[in-house]
Amino acid sequence: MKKLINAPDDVIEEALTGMELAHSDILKVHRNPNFITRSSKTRKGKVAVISGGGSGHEPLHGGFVGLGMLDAACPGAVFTSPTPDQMEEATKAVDGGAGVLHIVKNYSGDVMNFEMAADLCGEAGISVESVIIDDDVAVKDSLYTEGRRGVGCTVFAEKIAGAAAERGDDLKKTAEFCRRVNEVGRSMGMALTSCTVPSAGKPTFEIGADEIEMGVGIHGEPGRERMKQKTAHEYVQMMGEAVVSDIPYKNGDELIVLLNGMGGTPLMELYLLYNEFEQFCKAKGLKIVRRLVGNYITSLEMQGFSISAVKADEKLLALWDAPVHTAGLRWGI
Amino acid sequence: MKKLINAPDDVIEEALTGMELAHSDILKVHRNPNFITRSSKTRKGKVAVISGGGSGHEPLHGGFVGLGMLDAACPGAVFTSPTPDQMEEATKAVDGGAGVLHIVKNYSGDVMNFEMAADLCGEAGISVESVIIDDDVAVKDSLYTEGRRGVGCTVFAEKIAGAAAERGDDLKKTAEFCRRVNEVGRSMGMALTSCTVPSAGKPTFEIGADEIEMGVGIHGEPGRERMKQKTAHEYVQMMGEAVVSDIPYKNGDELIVLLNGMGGTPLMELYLLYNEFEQFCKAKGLKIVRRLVGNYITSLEMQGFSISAVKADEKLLALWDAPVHTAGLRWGI
Amino acid sequence: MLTLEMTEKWLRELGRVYAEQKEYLTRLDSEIGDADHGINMNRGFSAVCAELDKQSPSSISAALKSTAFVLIRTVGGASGPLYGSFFLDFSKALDGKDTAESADVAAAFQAGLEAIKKRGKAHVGDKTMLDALVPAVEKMEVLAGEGKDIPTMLGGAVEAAEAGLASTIEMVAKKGRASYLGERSKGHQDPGATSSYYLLKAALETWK
Amino acid sequence: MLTLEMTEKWLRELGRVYAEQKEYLTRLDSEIGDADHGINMNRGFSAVCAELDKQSPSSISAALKSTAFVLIRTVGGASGPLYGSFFLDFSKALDGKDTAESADVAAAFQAGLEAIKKRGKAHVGDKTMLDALVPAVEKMEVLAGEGKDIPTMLGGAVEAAEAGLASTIEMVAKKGRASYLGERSKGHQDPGATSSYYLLKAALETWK
Ligand SMILES: Nc1ncnc2c1ncn2[C@@H]1O[C@H](COP(=O)(O)OP(=O)(O)O)[C@@H](O)[C@H]1O
Ligand SMILES: Nc1ncnc2c1ncn2[C@@H]1O[C@H](COP(=O)(O)OP(=O)(O)O)[C@@H](O)[C@H]1O
Ligand SMILES: [Mg+2]
Ligand SMILES: [Mg+2]
Ligand SMILES: [Mg+2]
Ligand SMILES: [Mg+2]
Repeated sequence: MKKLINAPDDVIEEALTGMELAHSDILKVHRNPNFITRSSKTRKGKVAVISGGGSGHEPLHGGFVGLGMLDAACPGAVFTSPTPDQMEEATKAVDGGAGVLHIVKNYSGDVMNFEMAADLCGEAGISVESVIIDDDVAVKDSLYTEGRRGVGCTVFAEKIAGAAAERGDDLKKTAEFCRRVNEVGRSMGMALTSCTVPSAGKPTFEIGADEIEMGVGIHGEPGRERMKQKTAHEYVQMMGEAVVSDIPYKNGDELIVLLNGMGGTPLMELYLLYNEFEQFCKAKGLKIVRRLVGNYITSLEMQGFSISAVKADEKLLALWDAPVHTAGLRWGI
Repeated sequence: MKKLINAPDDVIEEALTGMELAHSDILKVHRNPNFITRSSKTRKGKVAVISGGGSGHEPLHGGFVGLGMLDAACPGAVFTSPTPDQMEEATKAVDGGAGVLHIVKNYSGDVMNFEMAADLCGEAGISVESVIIDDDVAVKDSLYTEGRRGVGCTVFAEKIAGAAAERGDDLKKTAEFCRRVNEVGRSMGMALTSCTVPSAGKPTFEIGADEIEMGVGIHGEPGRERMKQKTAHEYVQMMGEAVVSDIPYKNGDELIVLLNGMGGTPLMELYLLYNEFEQFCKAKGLKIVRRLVGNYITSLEMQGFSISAVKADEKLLALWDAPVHTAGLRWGI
Repeated sequence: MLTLEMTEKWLRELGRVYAEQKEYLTRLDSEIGDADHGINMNRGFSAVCAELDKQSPSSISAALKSTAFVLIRTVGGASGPLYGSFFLDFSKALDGKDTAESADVAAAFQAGLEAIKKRGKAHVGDKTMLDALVPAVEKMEVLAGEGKDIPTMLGGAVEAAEAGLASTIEMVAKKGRASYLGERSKGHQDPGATSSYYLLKAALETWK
Repeated sequence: MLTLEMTEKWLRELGRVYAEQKEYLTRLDSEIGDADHGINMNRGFSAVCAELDKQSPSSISAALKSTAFVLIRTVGGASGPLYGSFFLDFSKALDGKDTAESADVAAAFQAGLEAIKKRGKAHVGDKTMLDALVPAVEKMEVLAGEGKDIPTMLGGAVEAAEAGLASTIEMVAKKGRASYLGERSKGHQDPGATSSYYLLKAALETWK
């Protein structure tokens, strides 16, 4: 394993220190338990928005802490959900008296740890609402399984709920916007190569020199199918079809889109893929009205990409366009 | 070769189309010859700033076209300098009557092609100043060689010259700031893995599972030394020493720093490395007053990082802090 | 008889066992999960033992409650809240008791198991720790009802857990990360069921 | 005698040669450069031939000037401006001429060579195309001075270029990408010197 680290056990602590040093104007890292808050305190009466999950997906979530987006993020070990004390302390630290929204990606560990934290916060008299994001169409949804994984639409959820809270929406409304994003948002990813978890020391999965994993998860979880490599055009047709047909989006729908790199993909290729996805949407009568192209929810050094889309309406667009000032996303300010 | 492309020959055209679609609010892609300009015309009387070079280093240069930074960028084939007609047309397109600055990275191809373009523009009556960036301390500078390569400080040069031009400085002053950045700026990089040029179809260099290339260039050019892998701490000590001792920077100096990913490096690791570099600078009595941590000048999917530093003074800082609105860098707006 | 001393002995035995089985549990998790279960359990129970070193608990339930909180704080993932909840409700069931006999211990196990079910919403057959714990606790209740002593009761429970553990091999996972594998999760023993089997086995060892 | 017809023949022969040697020149460049020299030359001279197909040039100098512009526009890298400059000044030297004898041709080569030197600022011994071109053009001037005809003159030039080309193998590069390799550039033949050798050899073929 070749990595730009010291000891595997120290990766999170050292990366958090570096992140704080790099963005001290925006955020502050708290220790024991670990959580990241904005550098300024929550405005009295503002709903606070928190997310968290395993590390290794940067800029998600810490890179989205800041004005107009998250109030706090709880980083777990690499690809391991954070523990309830992190969310509990973060919630207490950023509660502005108007309640706290927890945005949780749908993994059993994350869901249970956030649930315990919410219980603890409830006992401490803080109102907490939790929204679970499960947008990954690669996983067949079913009452009898864990359900879909939470992936790229988490970025939309954090931006839109964050903007709602920032403008003064109450907890119920903020949570509603967050749920709405999840309802009308879908994603799918693929990988050319595996990631390597530092403490594991070897690639999460083996893959042939001419193979790809279609439908991969953000922790390198298996996808729908292992297949022979194809062209960018073919990948986008397959993934685009899976994403837009699930709800389905209809002719005339307007979309906010994320063409996301998994961490090891050149930006040049992401632009090329974005072109493919625009052409795909055009052919379907779908209109992309806002988009992000880049690394927003990554899987360490994995090469690959994912497509996320959320159906836009006037309200969601206004929240999307609202100013944001975080390490990973910034506009209007 | 596994890549997210269609045919190697179409990569540049398709990526440019995707880039334009992704950032139509900021930039416009012109064809035959290829160049990228801002979506709005140059303000009358404003100096225009142009850069360019081989593709595959995104967001450099196209991602730095926009308010407060470049007026145009000329993308060559992957890792191949653009041709003079590109720079000539770009120069003609963005000249606002106050002359045009060409920022050129020091590679024989780039230098000669920009030189021919400048000659052609001169004949057309446009005043052109050219500044060559050669900040890579990995290459021993000498009168008898091509000299140092232009790498990370190009980002500083484009930002600072762009800001000078934006606020109305004349061509001479704008070029002076650009030269100043190059005089007080130094860089060095390293790689864990090679990049693969699409048309070549195989890795640019072979490297062992426990080896790294110290001092690598942004096209995968050989560095100072092939060595066994070490810790992040050791890499930063070696590269930091090479960067800060070259001018040298002195106790008390203030620095603007870029901790840059080569394209395939997880952001988590870049933060960890940035922490190492802060500690290194602290020990040397150097103060980092501004910093960027992320992928700004890449080498396709190469894993590795580079450190760039420029000695800050009040004037350079004011220009650094000035608003910028590009695909790759945005603040204050 | 369960005493504070035996409680501490059990917890330290768990520290020893999960250190010993760290690689094995992680390897099982690498086949159908994310290759961290042994690391998680070892991190948690090392912290539990460190806590015991730092400060002697004042009662059985205090020892178990502190164990619960340490696990919740240090394990993370799916198993952290599950085992944390288990020990929390296990401790509550023994609240105020200085000693406990088999019926009390069985009831405490039952309470802990209910907490896992409530937290994880899984069922027997989903290929989780429940597949080891549910038959084991059922057996305990039967044996405790027959008035058997704790070691005998635990002996029966370990046997039942072992059979339950073996049954996970052929199951298709419906909960946890392994569920993403669908049919491909077949043929692998569940790591959480394995760590639950060790939990019971360590209890039995405590009485040996 | 150089005529418009012979000029076109030479340019088309260059198109053929660089297509043929594309892989070889690229392989040489992969050893000490960035593995594109054959691709670059082939791209450039395919475009030159396509331009000839599209529109017949009206004079020797028009043909060569158009060649220069096509190369400048299509080759890129280091060799684009160098060969572009070469053909530009070569064409200027023959401006207004419908035919040219050996002295004129030698003078045109000399003008082209000077343009490369001016553009690239390299010297003999730097391991570049100059190491093939400089001795070749010197030889041309001597032979033209002796009144030799064009084929004889080119024959001598090709021999000199071949020797110059061979001498690049042991040189340490001081210009171009190969210079980053320092001592490690030794033992490899320079790709640009090789393409220059073909440039002359193609000229000689034109008269055969
Ligand atoms: N909902 C659930 N209910 C009961 N047990 C579960 C549940 N989800 C997962 N598990 C158990 O947790 C084990 C995995 O634990 P661990 O690897 O520590 O967590 P993670 O899956 O978050 O990495 C599984 O083998 C399974 O036995
Ligand atoms: N300054 C220079 N003067 C003369 N020839 C040069 C110079 N720099 C490079 N060359 C020649 O150019 C050749 C490389 O051309 P090419 O591979 O097409 O360009 P690039 O190096 O930009 O990829 C070298 O082999 C060398 O002969
Ligand atoms: Mg885990
Ligand atoms: Mg080249
Ligand atoms: Mg696990
Ligand atoms: Mg080359």
